[in-house]
Amino acid sequence: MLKNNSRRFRPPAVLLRYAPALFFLVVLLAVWQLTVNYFSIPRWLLPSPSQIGKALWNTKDVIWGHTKATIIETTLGLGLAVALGMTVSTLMTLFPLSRRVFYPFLIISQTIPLIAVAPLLLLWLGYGVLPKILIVVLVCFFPIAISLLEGLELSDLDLLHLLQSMGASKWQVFSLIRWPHAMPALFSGLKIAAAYSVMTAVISEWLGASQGLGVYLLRSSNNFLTDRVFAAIIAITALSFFYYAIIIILTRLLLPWYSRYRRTS
Amino acid sequence: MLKNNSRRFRPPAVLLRYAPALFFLVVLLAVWQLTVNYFSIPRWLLPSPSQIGKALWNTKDVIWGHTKATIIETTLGLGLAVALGMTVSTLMTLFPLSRRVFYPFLIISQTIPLIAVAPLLLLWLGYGVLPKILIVVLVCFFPIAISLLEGLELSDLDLLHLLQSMGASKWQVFSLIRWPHAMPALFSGLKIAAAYSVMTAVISEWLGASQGLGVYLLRSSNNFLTDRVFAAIIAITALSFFYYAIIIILTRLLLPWYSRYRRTS
Amino acid sequence: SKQAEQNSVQNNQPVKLTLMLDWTPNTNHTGLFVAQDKGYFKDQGLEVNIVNPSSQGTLEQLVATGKVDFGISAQEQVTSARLSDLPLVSLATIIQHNTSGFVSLRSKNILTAKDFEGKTYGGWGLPSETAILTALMQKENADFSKINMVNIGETDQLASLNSNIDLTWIFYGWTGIQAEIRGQELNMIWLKDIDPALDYYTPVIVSNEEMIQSNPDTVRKMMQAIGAGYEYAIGNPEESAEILIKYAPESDPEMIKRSQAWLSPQYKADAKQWGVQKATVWENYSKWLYDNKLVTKMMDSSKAFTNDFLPTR
Amino acid sequence: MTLALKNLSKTYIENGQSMEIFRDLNLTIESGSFVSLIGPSGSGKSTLCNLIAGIEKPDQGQILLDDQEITGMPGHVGYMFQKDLLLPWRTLRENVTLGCDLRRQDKKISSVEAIKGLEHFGLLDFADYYPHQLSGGMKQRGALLRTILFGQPTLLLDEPFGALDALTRREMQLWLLSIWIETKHTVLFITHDIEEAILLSDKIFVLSKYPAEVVEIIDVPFPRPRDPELIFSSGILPLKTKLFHLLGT
Amino acid sequence: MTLALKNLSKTYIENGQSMEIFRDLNLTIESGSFVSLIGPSGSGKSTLCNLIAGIEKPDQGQILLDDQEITGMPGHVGYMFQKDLLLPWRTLRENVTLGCDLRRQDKKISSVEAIKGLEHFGLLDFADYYPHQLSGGMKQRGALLRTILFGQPTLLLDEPFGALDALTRREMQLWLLSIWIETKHTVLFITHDIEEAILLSDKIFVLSKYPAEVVEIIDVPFPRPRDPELIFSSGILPLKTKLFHLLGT
Ligand SMILES: Nc1ncnc2c1ncn2[C@@H]1O[C@H](COP(=O)(O)OP(=O)(O)OP(=O)(O)O)[C@@H](O)[C@H]1O
Ligand SMILES: Nc1ncnc2c1ncn2[C@@H]1O[C@H](COP(=O)(O)OP(=O)(O)OP(=O)(O)O)[C@@H](O)[C@H]1O
Ligand SMILES: O=[N+]([O-])[O-]
Ligand SMILES: [Mg+2]
Ligand SMILES: [Mg+2]
Repeated sequence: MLKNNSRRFRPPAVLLRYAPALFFLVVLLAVWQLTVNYFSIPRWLLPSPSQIGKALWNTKDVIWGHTKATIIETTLGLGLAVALGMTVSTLMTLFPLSRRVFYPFLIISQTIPLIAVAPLLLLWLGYGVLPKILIVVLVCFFPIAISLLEGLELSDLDLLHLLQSMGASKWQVFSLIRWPHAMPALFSGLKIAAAYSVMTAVISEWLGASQGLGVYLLRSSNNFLTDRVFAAIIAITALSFFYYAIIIILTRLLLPWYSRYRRTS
Repeated sequence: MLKNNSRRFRPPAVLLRYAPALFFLVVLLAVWQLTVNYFSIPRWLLPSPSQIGKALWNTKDVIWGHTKATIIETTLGLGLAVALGMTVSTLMTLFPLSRRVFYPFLIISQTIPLIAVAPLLLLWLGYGVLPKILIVVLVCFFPIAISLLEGLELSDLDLLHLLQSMGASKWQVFSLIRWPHAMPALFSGLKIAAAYSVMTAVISEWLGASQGLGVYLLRSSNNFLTDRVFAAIIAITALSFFYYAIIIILTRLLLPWYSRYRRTS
Repeated sequence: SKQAEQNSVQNNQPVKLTLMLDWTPNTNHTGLFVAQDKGYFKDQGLEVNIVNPSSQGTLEQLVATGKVDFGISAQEQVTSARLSDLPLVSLATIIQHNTSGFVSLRSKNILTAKDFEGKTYGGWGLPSETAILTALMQKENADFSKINMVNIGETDQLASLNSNIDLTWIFYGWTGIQAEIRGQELNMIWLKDIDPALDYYTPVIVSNEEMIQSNPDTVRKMMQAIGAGYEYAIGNPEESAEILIKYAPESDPEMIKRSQAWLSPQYKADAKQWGVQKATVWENYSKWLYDNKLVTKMMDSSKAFTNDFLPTR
Repeated sequence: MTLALKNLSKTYIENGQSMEIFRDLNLTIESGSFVSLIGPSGSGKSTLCNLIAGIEKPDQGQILLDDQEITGMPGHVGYMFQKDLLLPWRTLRENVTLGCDLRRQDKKISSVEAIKGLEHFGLLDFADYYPHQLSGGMKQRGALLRTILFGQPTLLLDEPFGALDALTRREMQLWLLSIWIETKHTVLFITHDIEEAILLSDKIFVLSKYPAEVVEIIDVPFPRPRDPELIFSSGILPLKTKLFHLLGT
Repeated sequence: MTLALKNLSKTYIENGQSMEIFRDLNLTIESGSFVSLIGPSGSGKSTLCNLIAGIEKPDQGQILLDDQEITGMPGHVGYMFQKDLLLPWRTLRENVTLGCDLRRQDKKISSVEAIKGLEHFGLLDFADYYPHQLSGGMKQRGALLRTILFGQPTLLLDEPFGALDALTRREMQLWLLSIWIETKHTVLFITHDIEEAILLSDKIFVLSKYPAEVVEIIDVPFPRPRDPELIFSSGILPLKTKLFHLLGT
């Protein structure tokens, strides 16, 4: 029968597990390299993996400088988005009228093209790191707030009755039941937010910045250095994956009951 | 006790339901209008709601022309993303080796900044409608494919055993159990994809297009016509919401068993 | 503000200023980085923060609102902004003549505006692009509506010519030099050759009306330092190229050196002083726009630029 | 504590139709006695528990605990639901001390009590397990421990063993009996299972279909402590048959 | 059809430990008879069903249906699980015709059969309801109808009523009896509930803890058709007590 093999996270198994994917990656890179070499495709049109690797290595200090700026924007933006999302969802849950007033806006504003609004933010807030963080906050806020709100809505009314029967206050119901019940939903919202956060910071840098991976990307592109454009893309991907992985790890650490619970219930 | 009031969708109830939100909207617009008038804020800095309304009305034919272009890109892109997502998830489910080869890439490529790759795509594929559709396809593909894959993984092994005991083939297990079981996950992925699809089309238009709401937005911005920038943002928001709403309606129509099932189980 | 200026002077504190570039740091900006590197700003009691651009037209608005003090713009943008009531003023032209033009692959044999018909133009979606192409076509009795206008944003313009773009508008000092490096053979129609009115100033250094009225001394010191920077760049192409590379480590050194060698003689060109602007150039372009019915009113050129703050010797 | 219900009335209005669940219901459970309530599905047993637990209010009538009115006031009785309702994000230990957390009691005292309780209930080794790691019977024992540690001498148990398989259920019945004999709580026990009611109770109240009335009050005539084999003795057959037919009405 | 298990052996290896579930198990169920299998939890009753249903393979031994080997071949018996396992996205009608869809049978014929069956099972009015709209008893009846419409004369029923409350369970038992008396399927019925086994079966097999052996085969001595009141008669008490103690071993 189909039981989960509990040994699948032991090291050799992990290697074995990713071997096919790694093999595929190597083949892919080899084909790419050989194609570029064979057809002598110019570097500004399509650089080879080795050229990209060299570009990464040669500009690693510059890239790291830009990466730091992007990390600051992303981390602050994501952090503030979490704080804001938690606050808004909490208030909306505790005060049903505020929910009725703001919920439709929450849903509709999710579809506002924030990147299109971004230049206006720059105009009003001036130039600096603030509007960039704000854009990251806004983009990350919606998935977090909306998932958390859904999670705070208790589907299991019996749990509510249990607490009520014990004479729990509204606030105790919130902190003891609704809040932990909403954690998995919060983290799944965070996963989406994390995946998009770096990209958002990069786009907001295009709209005006002197530092950041978005700036590096644009400057490389404007200097016709396509190999560095690829290096920038790799750095952005790695950074995005880093945030994504952090959320996954945090989920495992902070919600030890969740992964198995989900599987068994 | 907290039972759902089944009458809440009757028209007067709907009005009553959204009355607080509508009221808030009206107050917001009024304050905005009065502030702009009172401080004589220049139109290029912050237009008033009435100026935005006028801009919308005066350029409605132009906007509609651009909207059509964006609709075509978004619809085709989203449609192809659904087709591609379904095919890839199906193949990965039916052929476990392919899953082992490609799944890590699927997860990591989700974090690739497609918007940064877009200019390269344009270079390789030309500046027609094709690369724009492709970008929408790529951005929408990931949430669809990943949610569908998760949905196709049957958590309830008993259902699998039931079908096996009836002598079902692998393909029958797939079409009779896995597939319908995955529909809710597919639609929740679609909801995310729909919310981002229009925005993606707009950004890809910034990178290269002669028609589309992104082009209208950029031209308005370059002409310092901030009222039209707002008009463009409203059009983009309305269009995004339109796709989002279509997915919600489709979910209700196509999965009649789902909404109640979710609530009761 | 004036208050701040006086305070700073009293305290012997440097005045803090922001200058925003119009694009990725390039050889148009060399004088600015020289002034920074050689301490010309400091000598004037200024602390200048050179920041990078905000695309999509917000630079002009940021300068107009005073969110940044100075910016790099162009005569076309200043004209368009002033017609939209943005209080922008041009203080100096960085290059005396328009070094831009329309290029196409030599193999496509596009030699005059007549040949533009049925072709695809790849640009930024700027109003001036439509304006100039329309006028140019009219002059040669060609039909502008037969050009397919495509916005190609920030993609590689030269590479786009190998794709389905036939025609694009480049600055020779940057993109033209890149084409030389690649060995890509181009036909170029220079704007200044099309019509004298199109030999306008691009790029220019701008500030806003409030700034020049309330802090004239600061503006004067700023221009003094910048002027010195460009004078150095005119005299020392190789050294100034190295300075630019130092401040823009993301750039391609070979490209910067070749570009600088080409551009250094162009900054001042035939003028008696770097940065000086002629009223006729501002008037002619504005009139040209009006005559060609590209705008519905004339801009008041006298308010759009001033030579009052140029360096004194 | 003696639990008394006086002239309770409760009507639900659902989709415009009103549905009278109780009309003038009277019922007394003496201090320290174990009373079972059996009745057809939908007769209002859970509603009655909700009223006593104070999470719903009757339309009329009073609920008295030792002559003190507790109508509509939660927190005066321990209430255990049919489902185990352990919070999935709390370990077993944290689950059983839920009541103490609610009352902001001293953590140390409650923790000592919890450990004693867990030991007594045979759960000490599993104190740090999450509910999904426990078997059904363990979860039910945990839920009962939580209800007892809540500290009220009156317990409402609403079909606590409904979700267990027949054998585990039998084990749990005997075990509950052993606990009750020690603690002597006043217990109102809801069940569908006639054998269970006979094995455990001093008295059995039989409820009719709604509007629910107490159609019969039966004193279970078997002496305590009861032999678990009681249910295999022919002595219970008349009572069992009688109750079965009463339920059908 | 006569179902015979010959020298069945099955060992699981879990976390490096091997666990012998059956060793040389032999068992015969005569055509048209109703046989119950009782045994402690974890003794391997469900594993046995899985082996017979062909979704698992024995390490050794054979499974014969009227002398034809069906070891490891699914599709030869109808198999109903403890949970109702109706597919939530199919209406009741679509659920009961699942077997026909799997065999790509003529839709019209299967639909006629389904309607007959639904009517017979008292479910016709609910044909177009989704499972979540049905009560527990209805769902179980639906699942049994699906198992019967699958068309095999041999049925494996693995604790089909385990999830139902005591009263509904009693109803379902009587109803299953009435169905079986008409159709005369060969039935292997798994249960924990001794009364249920006595009420329904011709024979009761008692399984020991693993490695499971048949410790006793009991012929239920009560004539058919059986009176539902049988369980209240003292006649069953010795049998009930005996089975209860056998289970404990
Ligand atoms: N909040 C409510 N609103 C309307 N009707 C309700 C509500 N709660 C319960 N009812 C109805 O009241 C009746 C009694 O319900 P209750 O749950 O008390 O019965 P019960 O005896 O516990 O049944 P069971 O044995 O199935 O648990 C049922 O018909 C039920 O549908
Ligand atoms: N796929 C498997 N891998 C390993 N061990 C298994 C597997 N399936 C079942 N077992 C073990 O085999 C034993 C018998 O399981 P089975 O489910 O057949 O028992 P059962 O008699 O049906 O129990 P219950 O009455 O609780 O349903 C159990 O100890 C179980 O843990
Ligand atoms: O942002 N740029 O460096 O062009
Ligand atoms: Mg109940
Ligand atoms: Mg079993």
